[in-house]
Formats: sequence, structure tokens, C-alpha cells
Amino acid sequence: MTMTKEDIKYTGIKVENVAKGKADWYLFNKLCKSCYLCVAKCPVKCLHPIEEPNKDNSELGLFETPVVKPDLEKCIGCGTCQMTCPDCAIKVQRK
Amino acid sequence: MTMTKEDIKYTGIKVENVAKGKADWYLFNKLCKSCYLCVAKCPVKCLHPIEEPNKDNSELGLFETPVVKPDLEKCIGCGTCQMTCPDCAIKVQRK
Amino acid sequence: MVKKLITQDTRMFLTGNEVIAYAANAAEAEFMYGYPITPQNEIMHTWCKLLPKTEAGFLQTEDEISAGFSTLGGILAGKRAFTATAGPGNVIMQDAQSMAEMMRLPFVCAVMQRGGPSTATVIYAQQETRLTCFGGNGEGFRIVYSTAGHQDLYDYMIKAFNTAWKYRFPTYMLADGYQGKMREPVTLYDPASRGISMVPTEAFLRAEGKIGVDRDATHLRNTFNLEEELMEHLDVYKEEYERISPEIEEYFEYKAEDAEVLVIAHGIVARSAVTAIDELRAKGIKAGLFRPITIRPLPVNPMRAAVKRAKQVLFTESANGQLAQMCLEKLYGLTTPYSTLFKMGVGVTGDDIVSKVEAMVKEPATV
Amino acid sequence: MVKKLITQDTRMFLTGNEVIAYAANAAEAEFMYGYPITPQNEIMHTWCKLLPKTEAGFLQTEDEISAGFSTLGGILAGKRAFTATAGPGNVIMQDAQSMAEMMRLPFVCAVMQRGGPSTATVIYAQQETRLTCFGGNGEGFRIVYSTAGHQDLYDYMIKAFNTAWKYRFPTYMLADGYQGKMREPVTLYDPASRGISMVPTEAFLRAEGKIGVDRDATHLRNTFNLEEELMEHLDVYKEEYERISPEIEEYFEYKAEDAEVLVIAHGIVARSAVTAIDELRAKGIKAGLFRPITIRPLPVNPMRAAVKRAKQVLFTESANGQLAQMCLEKLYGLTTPYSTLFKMGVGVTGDDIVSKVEAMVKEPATV
Amino acid sequence: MARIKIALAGEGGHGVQSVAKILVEAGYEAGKQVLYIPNFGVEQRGGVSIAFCQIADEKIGEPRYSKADIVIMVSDRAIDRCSTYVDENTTVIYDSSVCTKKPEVKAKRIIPVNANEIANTNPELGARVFNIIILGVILEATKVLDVEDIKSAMEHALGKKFEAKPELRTKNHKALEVGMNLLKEAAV
Amino acid sequence: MARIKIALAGEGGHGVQSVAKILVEAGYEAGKQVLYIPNFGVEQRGGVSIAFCQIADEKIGEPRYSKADIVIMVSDRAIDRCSTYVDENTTVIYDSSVCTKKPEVKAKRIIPVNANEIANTNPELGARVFNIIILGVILEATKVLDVEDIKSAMEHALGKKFEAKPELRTKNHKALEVGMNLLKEAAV
Amino acid sequence: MANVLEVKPDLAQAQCAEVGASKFCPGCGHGTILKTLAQVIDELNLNERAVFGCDIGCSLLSWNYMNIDTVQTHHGRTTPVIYGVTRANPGTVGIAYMGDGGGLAIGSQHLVNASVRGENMLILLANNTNYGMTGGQMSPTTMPGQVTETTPYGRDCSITGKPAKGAEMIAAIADPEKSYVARSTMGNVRGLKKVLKAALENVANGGFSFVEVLSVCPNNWRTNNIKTLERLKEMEEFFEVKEFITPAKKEEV
Amino acid sequence: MANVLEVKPDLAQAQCAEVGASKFCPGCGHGTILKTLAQVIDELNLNERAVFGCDIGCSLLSWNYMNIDTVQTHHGRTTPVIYGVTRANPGTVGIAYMGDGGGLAIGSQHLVNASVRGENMLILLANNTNYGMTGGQMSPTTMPGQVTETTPYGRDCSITGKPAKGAEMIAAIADPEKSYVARSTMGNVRGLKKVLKAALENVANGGFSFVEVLSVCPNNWRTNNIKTLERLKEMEEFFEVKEFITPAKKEEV
Ligand SMILES: Cc1ncc(C[n+]2csc(CCOP(=O)(O)OP(=O)(O)O)c2C)c(N)n1
Ligand SMILES: Cc1ncc(C[n+]2csc(CCOP(=O)(O)OP(=O)(O)O)c2C)c(N)n1
Ligand code: SF4
Ligand code: SF4
Ligand code: SF4
Ligand code: SF4
Repeated sequence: MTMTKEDIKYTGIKVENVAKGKADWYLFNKLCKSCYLCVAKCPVKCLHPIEEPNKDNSELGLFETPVVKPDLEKCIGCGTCQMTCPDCAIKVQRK
Repeated sequence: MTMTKEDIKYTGIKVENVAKGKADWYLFNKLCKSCYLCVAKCPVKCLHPIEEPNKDNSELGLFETPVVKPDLEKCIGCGTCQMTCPDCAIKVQRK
Repeated sequence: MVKKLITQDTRMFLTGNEVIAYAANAAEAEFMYGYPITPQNEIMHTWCKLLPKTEAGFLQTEDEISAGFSTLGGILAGKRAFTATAGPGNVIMQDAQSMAEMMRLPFVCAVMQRGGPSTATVIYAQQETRLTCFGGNGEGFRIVYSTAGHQDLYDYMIKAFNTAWKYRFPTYMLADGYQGKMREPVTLYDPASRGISMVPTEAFLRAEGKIGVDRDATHLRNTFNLEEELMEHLDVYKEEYERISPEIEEYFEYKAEDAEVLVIAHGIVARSAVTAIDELRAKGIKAGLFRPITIRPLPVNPMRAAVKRAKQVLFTESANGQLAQMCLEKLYGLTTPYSTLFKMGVGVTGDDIVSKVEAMVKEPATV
Repeated sequence: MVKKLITQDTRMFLTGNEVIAYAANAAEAEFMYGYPITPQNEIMHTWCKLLPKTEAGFLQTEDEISAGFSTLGGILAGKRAFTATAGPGNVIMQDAQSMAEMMRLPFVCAVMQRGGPSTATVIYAQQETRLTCFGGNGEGFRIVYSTAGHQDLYDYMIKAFNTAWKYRFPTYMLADGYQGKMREPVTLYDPASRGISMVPTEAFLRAEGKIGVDRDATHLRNTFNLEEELMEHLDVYKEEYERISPEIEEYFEYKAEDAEVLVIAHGIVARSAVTAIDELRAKGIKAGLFRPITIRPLPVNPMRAAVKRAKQVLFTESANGQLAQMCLEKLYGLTTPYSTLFKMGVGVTGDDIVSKVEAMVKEPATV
Repeated sequence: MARIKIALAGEGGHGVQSVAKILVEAGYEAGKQVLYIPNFGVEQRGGVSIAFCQIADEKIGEPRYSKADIVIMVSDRAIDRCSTYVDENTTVIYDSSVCTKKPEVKAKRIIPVNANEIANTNPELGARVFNIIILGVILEATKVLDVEDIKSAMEHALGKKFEAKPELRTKNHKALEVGMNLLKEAAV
Repeated sequence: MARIKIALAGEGGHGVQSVAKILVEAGYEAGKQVLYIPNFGVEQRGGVSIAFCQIADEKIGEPRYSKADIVIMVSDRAIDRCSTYVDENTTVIYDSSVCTKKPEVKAKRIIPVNANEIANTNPELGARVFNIIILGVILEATKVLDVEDIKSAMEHALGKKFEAKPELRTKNHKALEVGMNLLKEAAV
Repeated sequence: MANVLEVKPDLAQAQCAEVGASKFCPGCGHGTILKTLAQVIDELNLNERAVFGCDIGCSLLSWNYMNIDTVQTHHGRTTPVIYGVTRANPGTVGIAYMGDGGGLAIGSQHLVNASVRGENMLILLANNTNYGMTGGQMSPTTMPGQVTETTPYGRDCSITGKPAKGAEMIAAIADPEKSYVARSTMGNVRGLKKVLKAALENVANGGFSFVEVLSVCPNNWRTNNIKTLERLKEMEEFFEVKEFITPAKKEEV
Repeated sequence: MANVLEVKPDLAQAQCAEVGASKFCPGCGHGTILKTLAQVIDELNLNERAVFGCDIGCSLLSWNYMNIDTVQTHHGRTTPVIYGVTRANPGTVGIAYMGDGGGLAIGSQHLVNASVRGENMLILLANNTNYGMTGGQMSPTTMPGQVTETTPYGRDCSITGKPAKGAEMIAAIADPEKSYVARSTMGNVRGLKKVLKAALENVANGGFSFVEVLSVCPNNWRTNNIKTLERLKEMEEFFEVKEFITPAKKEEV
């Protein structure tokens, strides 16, 4: 039987209350390949590769390269990064 | 060596002085396959399969079927039959 | 469901290509994909002419590559689909056949051999024997019936579908231009009347059930990232192929029991051999025939036994020893001397064989 | 005229694919037609990178069918043209190869075998051995050199052009993914420095002279109306093929003179056999190698002699006995027992052979 | 009769295959074993057309034979192409009113007939039934089939045309008869 | 040394093949017999990348071997993939700062090194030279090549980059040294 | 920052969970195209009717990406396999997924003939202007001047001809009465989704659809994120992004 | 009426004397097309530069028809053989002669890619709306309702799609700067000659030309002379006879 989406535990980053609290921003680090297309596409340029990723395995991507994280203040929660990510590594959840 | 066109002897039919003497009409019978496209295309409908071809081997075509011949009186020597013939069996020679 | 045309034994006077179309219908084949090539065209023509009655399907594709691959599509969809080809068409269809081999798809194809290589002639040959058994970039995990006349065409075309669906190896009915174009009497029958029931087909794609609820999504592939993954699959295929071979092997012997000169031939050349053997026996020469019907897999044990018994062997083919190569591999270790009568792309007649065997008797071959 | 890059002996550390591109240039090849496929891509890449220096030509075609046929076009135009392919590409290129066979065109192709059947793997195998020797709807009137390393790649790629143009049979350099992708040292040289002069090419179309004056128009064909016309041609080809075979056959023996266990292997597997034989000899087991370099035509006489001398034979291949089938046909009549070590699509290592031979010595095979 | 092997050859337009089809059809209907291979090549038209027929009492082995019992040649090119099927046991029949030469073969017998001439000159016949005259010749030469079998096979093949033009039937029957007589006379 | 067989395996991004290339290039320049097969599959990225290297004094026979003399594993998946090349004569080296597990194999020796950690923590180095540290480890483990050979091969491969940024050269040489020492220490 | 997140990624039902981490290279356009396709399949509720075929090319890496019935075929042969399926089992929504090489070079006879015949299927072609899987050779769509392994000095159109325009060609030969033909780009995911929806709706209604998507191959292009998107922009200028034939236009006629 | 005539037939130099009696069936269009081609070759004096390739199809019967260097190829493969020649030996005027099956079905990948690349050659396609050589099956260009061996009840376009239009397709993909694309008909020999002349001139100047000629197949159509010409007229109405791209138009641009 297929492992359903529910069975899988995803690790990663959560940035709460972006866009003035209107949304939460998630990154599933084992889906991220560090292509940084999201970084290039972010309309407010608030997304960046993590410079010094910690080693708790939530800031290194599939190929053990640094994942990305938005600037809490600047992120407008528009979802462009989610739409851009070829690997479904980002989710912007409106509240 | 290729047999040149000059080496080959062609047999067939000659109708002299068609188009009021302006042309001679020739049919090379061993090239004619009796498709009768020339018959259908003749603008003055003067071309016909020979009804009772003689057996001297000039009125039977490649497949031993009757070749065609124009009506001396009606033929205007326009050359349509020559142009039409897929097998180069007709020559209309203007004088 | 297709409508079956033959419901009771019917003797008819048909061309071989017509017989094959009828046989496919009798086998409840539902779809033919094909591209014209002489001498198989009339299989398609007959199939098309019968469509209003059979309610089956047909697609004329843009080439044999597409004919092969769309046949695979039909099979994947769960239909009893088939195709037919010959010569250069058989060559370029090998790509699809290789995919069938790798994915264990029940591909069925009637091959009507013509002269080769290249476009060559549209007429007749046995020069696609090796190609049909082993073509493509694989190991020939295929099943090939070589037929010798119209009754065979009917019987084995029906059987090919069942073999393919039961064992999941590509299965061929290998015939030739003579058989396709010639006319002879044949008895058509409903397979059920002979106790033959058709192995049910199966939808490899869009099977019953809701994905993720009743079943997983199906993911079929033919490519592996590692050499070792590939070998694992092929080892299983090989093991299965060898295991089922004894069930599949078929052969025909004619006066082979006491034969001093054993003729080994397949397909329609074996028929000429029968004519020759009768003549030779009449002349007091003890000739006999061993005809493998499955030329892939070969009926190795009976063939070895027959060769061992004989004083001399004659391989004869309308090819340059394509069957002989396959046989000699399996006959290694024996020492019965052999001769050959190979006529590339041309029919072998009874007279040809008679003269050859007479010469062999006069001057026996040595190993 | 193309510019030759290698004018004096040059030792280099290259991938096999690079070596082949250099060899083609050394052989004064003027045009490459090709379609990408792993593991032969770097032949094309290297060829393209060198174009400004070599002033040769290149065309990337729409598929291998066109690569094969346009290569024939280049050859017809009188150019030393060639192509390279692998796996499924080799399968669909058989159509063009069959035309070359029929029309006796000096077709040259480097085949870099990968796993099969189907797309399978992009890596390595010896599963195109039969396909390369006998593919298509013909009789395999082809010449196939099987190489075992970079020096071979260079030597035989050059030789392939001369063989093809001298004898007018399609000629292949059969290698594999390992050889294509691996790096090892190799000495490149100008063929002239080894006394090798390139057989001049010839324009089959648009030859010198005015049509109808100096010469006839050339009319090349591959299709015949009658079976008998076809056979007449093929009989001539066969006769010529058999006549020239002794000139072409090449083989390599390693400690085969006194070998009790004779390993028969071709290509790079034969290299593993050398490693194994050294180990086995060190262990006191008299093993030896017979490696056919031309696997088509096979060096039959020396092979029979070697097998006759041995107590046991081991066929080993990265395939399921494709070479073995070809050899056993030619070994018929002998009774030396044989065993097999076949690994489909996977490399055979020295250790594999050592274990197998040790087991054979412990429990000898019987026929 | 164990088995009789017939080769019939003419030009593309001569209706050789139609005649052969009627012949084997008649054999089949008469309960004989029959086998018929039309000659086919790449050329749709223009080549020599040959029909290889066999009629037998028992199951037929070889589909093609080296030598025929009867070879019928109705054109010069047919003579060239078909001499290979002739040996000293073969009866050769050729149409001397079409062919400009005589078959130069060693045969049991070589019989000229002038079917074409007759077709063209006999007012009851006509060029179209030339091939049926040949069929009559074959019928008489082989003697393995009944004229009624042939007539019923003709009905099968040409029935529709006969319905439309009943005089065609008469003409064809006449042609058959003429053909049979032709051989009888020639054979004397 | 008759022949030394080295298998080096890591993730796609680890630069395993670049290191292997420098290694064999150095061997070649040093006049050794060398043979190098990069592992390649259908996937351009994402799979385990393995480099099969051999360095020998005499002509090398088999291109691929069953068991290696030295196996270097720099990721968990590399451990899984490459255990098959290990037997009781093999020296296994793995990066304990990348792998979360220890190779469970029967080997001559199993040596953990923490190259990745060092690369990331030593301010003179950096993540980029991780693979060069590994190269140092191999150099020390095999002992068939001179450090100068390696340096000249590095110059060959990275010369252009070194020209542009001379500090890179220093960094890489340092990494090499660190790698060599790493093994010396671990081997104690 | 909790390590295990309480939400799941937005994977469509038609997309497999296990391969959320697909086998494509970082930044590869195949991922974007396929996730969008999966969303559209969900939205149109075609999960049970759909059959997905993938070509050989990097598209083969999607052999277990979609959570719908899938068959991997041969290079260039996805089109005939899929019309083989839909001919035999009408009602199936057949999707043939391929690269520009598989579609416009080696499989072009199938592409052309399926379009002319109006086979009931979607041909979805990811145009990344090179042969990705084999390491970046020229493809029919390689841009003028583009460096590839077989045009190491840049594509010289005076030798190779100009880039092929797939959508324009299909628009010229497809039956306007039953076809949907468009070129979209992964640079505009919203637009891509609209196009895929229209295309699949047309197939579900018995029609033929062809969609070319401008895609990226950072691996073989050797581009970083910025350069990748710049090249994509160049492509969007060179290859017109538009609907060439739509069911709507059909009604207008 | 003398038996031996004092004149010779008007055979072009580029046409062989011995095969004046060609192997084509009575009334076959291949004869008309080839004799016209031969005349044009003479007029342009290309006899030494030309290389003629014929496909498998009834076109193969022309393997010794032309008195210029000729190679018979495989079904669908004349295009790659000929561009193989012209690539290797520039200056050659390559002519690939084929039927509608060889061109638009089995050889369509070559047709399309050669057109896009602008190979320096003439592709000359005789469209007789069926597969002549194999006994008259449906081809891509078979007319709606036409009875063939594989459409014994008439071509049903709802199943097979509509007839393919070769010249229109090539016109859509060929480079207008170097291409000549036209459809002509053997029903107008004078027009055909003009078209062939323009086409060959363009090739001689380094361009790519495609000419489709509406042709007839009385043998498989089972038509007599009148019916044959009537069907040709129908074809001329269905398939537009015109120059699609001309060097002249190019200059206008
Ligand atoms: C018959 C055949 N020829 C060649 C190949 C090798 N091959 C595999 S993928 C590929 C190119 C893929 O390019 P494209 O279709 O553009 O897809 P991409 O990888 O760029 O997504 C080639 C040539 C093959 N597998 N089969
Ligand atoms: C690979 C291959 N497939 C099929 C054939 C059989 N074949 C020969 S000619 C032909 C059709 C020819 O039709 P077309 O190209 O339209 O030319 P025409 O005969 O009508 O002039 C076919 C299918 C072949 N020779 N080779
Ligand atoms: S989140 Fe997605 S788009 Fe952003 S870097 Fe990671 S894989 Fe790329
Ligand atoms: S002259 Fe030519 S066109 Fe007229 S019937 Fe004879 S072959 Fe046909
Ligand atoms: S090579 Fe290119 S197309 Fe292939 S997966 Fe990588 S980025 Fe995508
Ligand atoms: S079959 Fe048709 S196309 Fe072929 S030669 Fe005869 S008339 Fe011409």
C-alpha cells in the first residue's frame, strides 16, 4: 500500500505569523534541494539561504545544503515561494 | 555503357501532317501502356484507342494492349497528349 | 467483447493471411495495430473488412515503431491486442519488442518473413528467424512458434495469445511470405470446441479500484539506476523462462525414429522435407525429419536424442543457418556429422533436399 | 581533407570515448553523424570540441534512424563517415545497418554497449553482442572487433575504417559503457608511423566524369523483384565473406597453451579473465584464456584447437551467453565439457572467475 | 494422381492469376488437396506473372517445387522465366500466337496452342476470354478435374458478371470448351 | 604495491568524482598504471556517487573489482551502497561527522574521520574543501603517491581557479595536509 | 523551532508523497510542471481516468512521481504507447509527458501523426532547450548561440538551422475543431495551471491537446537561480507564450 | 505507316533511354512527375550535380529511371540519406523522392526535422492518397470517404482524423529565408515544371525545397482514365495547389 501523505512526518522550519500575523510559513527541509529559485522569485526579496545552518537536521536540505528562510518582518505571505518551489518544499498557510 | 537514346530503335505510329500540316504526330508503341490519359486530356477529343489494332507490332503497346491514334482531321497538334503521357510515348513534332 | 465469427467447424479455402485474421478473431483478439508491409498486408485487410461483424478495433499507425508501441499501449489497457509485420518492419519494431521483453508484456506478433537484409524482396525467406527469437538489445526471453501451413497458422495464432498472457513473454507466430500469400484448405473452429479457453486479459493500467483506497497507483518502468537492479530482474526472467520452457516446447518428427539421415528444418521448409523424405524412403534411403515447432525455446532433449540416433544430420533453411546456429549450440557435445543446405531468401524444394541427402549418403559428411 | 591532430606518439590519460574520437581523427574520418545516447555521448562531445582544429564535419540528427541513414549518405558521397551508438539506439539503427549490409557500404560504427533489453541501464553490458554481429533481417555479413581497453579502442577504431573500406562489409568497434567512461593511459599515434596507410575512400555517387560521356549514371539499389536475384547477390556476399575471413580473424591467447581450464571471453571481460588467470596460476590451477578479438568472423580454427587441448571450458560474459552461442555453433563436434558464468548487464570481475574456475576444478563439468 | 504441379505464366495483363484461382478453387470444391502460390514481386504491373498450383489427393508437402508437371507459357518473357521449372517429365504448353519463339527446353512434350489468335478471331469469343481458353487447355492437360467443377468455380468467381450479362457465361463456357479441344487437337 | 583498488562514495554534491580524478591524474603523472570508472546512472543528481579507482605498477586487468582494498564512505547511503565492496582485507574509512551510523561490515580496519566537521569548523578551511580533506585521507591511506604528485594534479584541475584566487591554493593545500594528518591520527 | 512540523506539504492527491523529494536536479523545471499537472488532475477529478506515460529523458525520473497509473516508455515513444491505451480503452485521459528531444526529434513522427489524427490525449512537452538526461547536448529547440555539449562554441544556426517551434507546428496541423494547442511557461505557474486545465478538459471531452512548457535545466545550463530565470525570460521572448488553438476559438468559428 | 520511326521520343538527358518504358502501372503519376523532373534537371544543367534518392514505395521503381546518380533507400529514409550526402558533399543538388506514406507517415520525423534545419535538398513528395506499392492501404492523405484496403468502408475521419496536409505543415516550420515550399499537381504539367524549376534553383543556391505533387494511382484506385482524372480534380480542390513559400516572397519581406 502506498504510504499516505498522512503517514509521513515532515521536519523543517516554521516561521510563525508572517505577513503581520496573517500566515504561517513552513519549509520541509527534506524536500528542499537548495535551488534558491524561491529566493530569486520572492517579490519582496525577503527569502535567503540560511548562512549558518544548524545541524539539528531541519536547516539542511535533501543534499545536506542550506535551506531557505524568510525575513519575518518583510514576508508578505503571498505564496510566490510555494508556487515557485519545484519540489513542494514550502507551504504558506493563511490563518 | 548506357545505351544512348540514339542507339535505340523505336517502332510505332506516325500520323503525318496533323494540324493542317503544321505537325507530325508520333506514337512509340513500346512505351505506351494504354492508360488512355492522353485520350481523356485531348482538348478536341480527337484521340482514341485503336479499335482493331493490327498485329504488325506497331499498334500494340508494352502490355500488348491497343495504343492510341488521333483523328488526322481534328488533331490540332497542341501537344497536350505528349505532355500528358506519363511514359513519353507520344511526340508531336511541329514543322 | 468482440463478436466471434467462427462458431462451428468450417472448412475454408483461404490465403494464410486471411487465416491469421480469422484466428485472431477466434482467439477473441480485440484490437490490431499495424503498418502495411508485404507479405502481411492481407492480415490487416481481412481484419478491417471483418470489423463491422467483429466489432473489434484497428489502428493504422504511422510506422512499425508506433505499431509496436501502440500495441503495447493496447495491452497495457488490458486488451487482447496484437500486431503483424515482416522484414524491415520487424527490424524497427524490435525496439517495442525489447520493451515488452523487459516489462513482461504479453505482446503477440505474427511475423511473415520476406527476403533480407534490407528491403530485399517482398516475397519469402526464413531470414528473420534469429531476429524474431533474439532481436533487440536483450537475451531473447521470447516464445516463437514456427508454422508450416494454414492449419498451423490457425492453431498457433490462437495459441500465441494464450502463451503470451499466461507466461508474459512476448510471443510470435513466425511464418513467411509463401504461407501468407498462398491458398490452401484449412479448418477453422471455435477454440472452445477444442477445449481451449482463452486466458483472461488483465488491465495493467486503470485496473479496478480507487487509487490510494483500493489499490496503489501502478508504476511501470523499464529503466534502472543500477546495474545490479537490472540483473536482479533479468535473473528472475531467466529462471522463469527456463522453468516454463518444458511446458512450451513443441516439435514434430517424421520417420525420425530409424532415420539415418536426420533433416532438421523449421516452418514451411520442414514441409518440403516431408515431401523429400517420402521420396528418399521410396528410394530406400532412411531419411527422417526433426522439426522444432517452438524454435524458441528449442525442444532440446528430443532434438539431442534424434541427432544422437542418426548417422548424419542435414540442416536446411531458406536462410544462412540461423536455426542451425541455435540448434548447434544446444547440440554441443554430440558428434554426429552434419551438412547444410542453405538457400538465402529462396524456397527450399523437396528436390533440393533429395539431391542433397543422396549426395550425403554417397559421400558421408565428417565432423 | 581533415587536419590530423596526432602527428607523433602521445601518451594521454583519457576516457575511452575521447580515445575513440581521437582515433577517428587519426584515421582521417571526415564526418560524424550521431544522436546522443549514454554511454557514447563523449565521442560526439569530443568530436565537436575538436572540430575547429580538425575541420571535419558533424551532424546531430533527429534520431538514430537518421544517424544511421545519413551516415550511409556520407559514405555514398565518398566521405570517411562514421557514427556511434548504444543500446536502444543500436536497436533502431539496425535498419540502416541492414541497408549497408545489402549494398556493401563501408559503414563504421562504434557500439558502446549498455544494459538491456529496453532502456534498462545506461551503464554497461555485453548484451549487444548478437545484435551487433547479426542484427537486422540479414545474415550478419559484418565484421566486429571487440575491444578490451583504451589501446584497443584506438587501434581498432582506426582499423575498422580500413577493414570497412577494403572489404565493404559494415564494420563495428564493439566496446561498452565501462570502456567509454573509464579513464586509463593510452598511447595515441599517427597510423602512418605504424606503417598503416588509410584505404582511400571512393565516391559512390557523383564520381568523376560526365554521365553518358565518361561513365554511366550510377544506380544503386537494395530491392529485387525476384527471390532468385536476391539469392544471387547473397551467395556472392557469402562466398566473399568466407574467403576474406581468414585475413580478418584476430584473437588473443593468454596462457592457453597448457591450460586445463580454458576461459573463453571477449571484450573487457577478457581483461578480468587475465587478472583471474594470474591468480589461479598462483594457486596452482592451470587456467588460460582464449579471447576472440574479431567476434565476427570468429577465429574458428585456433579456438577449436584451444578447446580441444583443454580439459574444461568456461564461457563468461556480461550477457546470457551471446558469444557462447556463436562459439558453440563453431565448436560442434568437440566434446570438451563447458561451464558458464553469465552476468546479465553487470561486470564480471576477476574474483567471479576465480571462484567459478575453482568450483569447476573441484567438480568438473560433464558434457 | 498423387500430385500434379502446374506452373502458369504470362504477362501482367493476361489474367493468369484469375485462371489459376478458378482452377484451384475447382480443385478445392472437388475435395482435392490444393495449394496455390501467386507469384508476387515489388512491381504491381509489368513483370511476368506466374501461378504455382498443386492439386493432389493427399496432403501436399512442399509449397514450391523445382520442376512442374505442366508448364503453360503465354508470352516470350514467360518462356524465359519458366524454363527453369521444366525437366524431362514436364509437359510444356505455349501460345504460339503470342510468343514469337519456341521454348528451347528438354521436356516430355512441347505443345503449341494458338489460344490468343482464336480468341481474337472467333466471333463467338473475343480477347477477353483468352485466359479462359488457356484454362480449358490446362483442364485437358491435367485431366484431374471435371469440367463441371471448373464451371462451378467460374460461377463463383464471375457469377455477378454473368448475372449482369448472361451472354458472358455462354462465351466463357464456349472458351473453356475451345481450350479443351485445342489441346486435344494439338495433342494428336 | 602490485595494485591498489579504491572505492570512494558520497552524495551527488560531495565532489567525490573530482577528488577521484585528481587522485588518478596524480597516479598517471607519476607514471603508474591507473584506471578510473566513475559510477553513472540515469539520475544526474541525487543518487550515491561512487568512484572506482585502481593504481598499479603493472598493466591493470579487470576494470571493476568485487572487493576493494580501501573503501571511503562519506554518507549514510554511501555506507549502504558500498558495503558490498568490503571484505576482510579491506580498510574502511567513513566520515563520522556526516554519517549517522557506523558501517556494519567485516573489514580489516574501520576508521572514522571527521573531515566534514573539520572543514566547517576550521576557519582556515571551509565546507568547499571537504572533498580535498578526504583526498588527503586517501593519500595517507594508500601511500602509493607522493603529496607533490597530488599537488601538481590539483594544479592541473584547479589551476585556473587558483590563479584567480591564490588563497584557494593555500586552503586546498592545507586541506590536503589536514586530511593526511587526520588519518595518521585516526590510525594510531 | 520544532523539528517535526504539524502541517504537511501541499502535495496533490495525484502526486506521490514518497517522491515529494523527486529525483530531478535542484531547480529543475520538471518538478514545477508535474506538481502543477497533479493539481489540475485533482481539480478535474481525473485521478481514476488518467494514465500518465513518461518518456526517456529526465522525464523518466517521474516514473513514480505521479500518484496515478503510470508507464515509463522508450525515448520518443510515449505518444504511441498512450494513444495505444486510449484507442483500446476510450474514456481514458491519456497524458504523454516528454522533453523537447523526445517530442520534437526522435518522437516527431508520432507527435505529428497523433496531432493530425487528433488522438484523444494530452501531449505535454517540457522544453528545456537541451537534452537533459544525456548531459546537455543540442536539441531541436536549443537557442541560437547556446553552448551545449554538441555546440561547444554556441549553436550556429547557419549550420544547424533555427530552433524548432513545437506549438506553432502543431497549431498548423491539428484539427481546430477538436484540439487545444498552447505554449506555457514554468515562469508563470498560474498561467501554466490554466493552460493545463484547459488542455485536460479538452482531452476529457474527447479532444486532442498539445502543451509545450518552457522549462529550465540548471544542471546542464550550469546556471544558478538568477541566471536560470534570466534564461527562462529569454526563452519566453523567443518562444511565444500563448494559446494557439482553444476550444473557445472553436466555438467562435 | 512505317514500323521503325525516324524520330525518337522526347526523353530528357536526365532520363534513361532503356526505361522509357518505366515499371510504373499504366497511367501512374510517378511517370509524369519524374519525366518533368528530368526535363528541369536538363534545363538547369544539374545533371552532374544532382543526386537522386528514391524511397521504398512505388517510387522505388524509379531506381534506374533517372539518368543521374541514384540511390534507392529504405521506406521513409530517403530524406536522411540525401541530407547525409549533401552535408558531406556540399554543392550536391540532393533530391529525395517519396510517396505520401514514406514522407508523411514513416519518414515524417526526417521530413519535419530536415525542413526545420533547412537541409540543402529538395524533398519531392508524390501524393497519391494511398500506399501504392503495398496494394492500396490508407495513407495520411487518403481523402475523406475514400475506400482503401484498410478503410474498406471508406475513410471515416471521426476515427482516423482528417487527411494530412504536407505542404501546409512544411510551410509552417521551414525557414522562410531559405525555403521554397509548394504544392503542385500532375494535372497541370506546365505548372509542375515551373514549380520544380523554382524548387531546384533554390536548392542549387543552397536552400531547402519541399514540393508535394498531387498524383494518381489508377491501379489501386481501380479507376479508368476518366475516373482517374476526376479524382485528381477532387484532390486539387481538397489540397490547395499553390506556392506557400517562394524565394520571391522572401525578397519582399
Ligand atoms: C533510442 C534512444 N536513443 C537515445 C537515447 C538516449 N537518451 C535518453 S534521454 C535523451 C534525451 C532527452 O532529452 P529530452 O527529450 O529533451 O528530455 P530532457 O532530458 O531534456 O528532459 C536521450 C538522447 C535513448 N534512451 N534511446
Ligand atoms: C519499414 C518498412 N515498413 C513498411 C514497408 C512496406 N512498404 C513498402 S512501400 C509502402 C508504402 C508506400 O506508400 P507511399 O510511400 O505512399 O508510396 P506509393 O507506393 O504510394 O508511391 C510500404 C508500407 C517497408 N518496405 N519498410
Ligand atoms: S524551498 Fe524549493 S525553491 Fe526554495 S531552495 Fe528549496 S527547493 Fe528550491
Ligand atoms: S500514349 Fe501515353 S498517355 Fe496515351 S495511352 Fe499510351 S501511355 Fe497512356
Ligand atoms: S538534467 Fe536538467 S532536465 Fe534533467 S533533472 Fe537535471 S535540471 Fe532537470
Ligand atoms: S500502384 Fe499506383 S502508385 Fe504504384 S505504380 Fe501503380 S499506379 Fe503508380
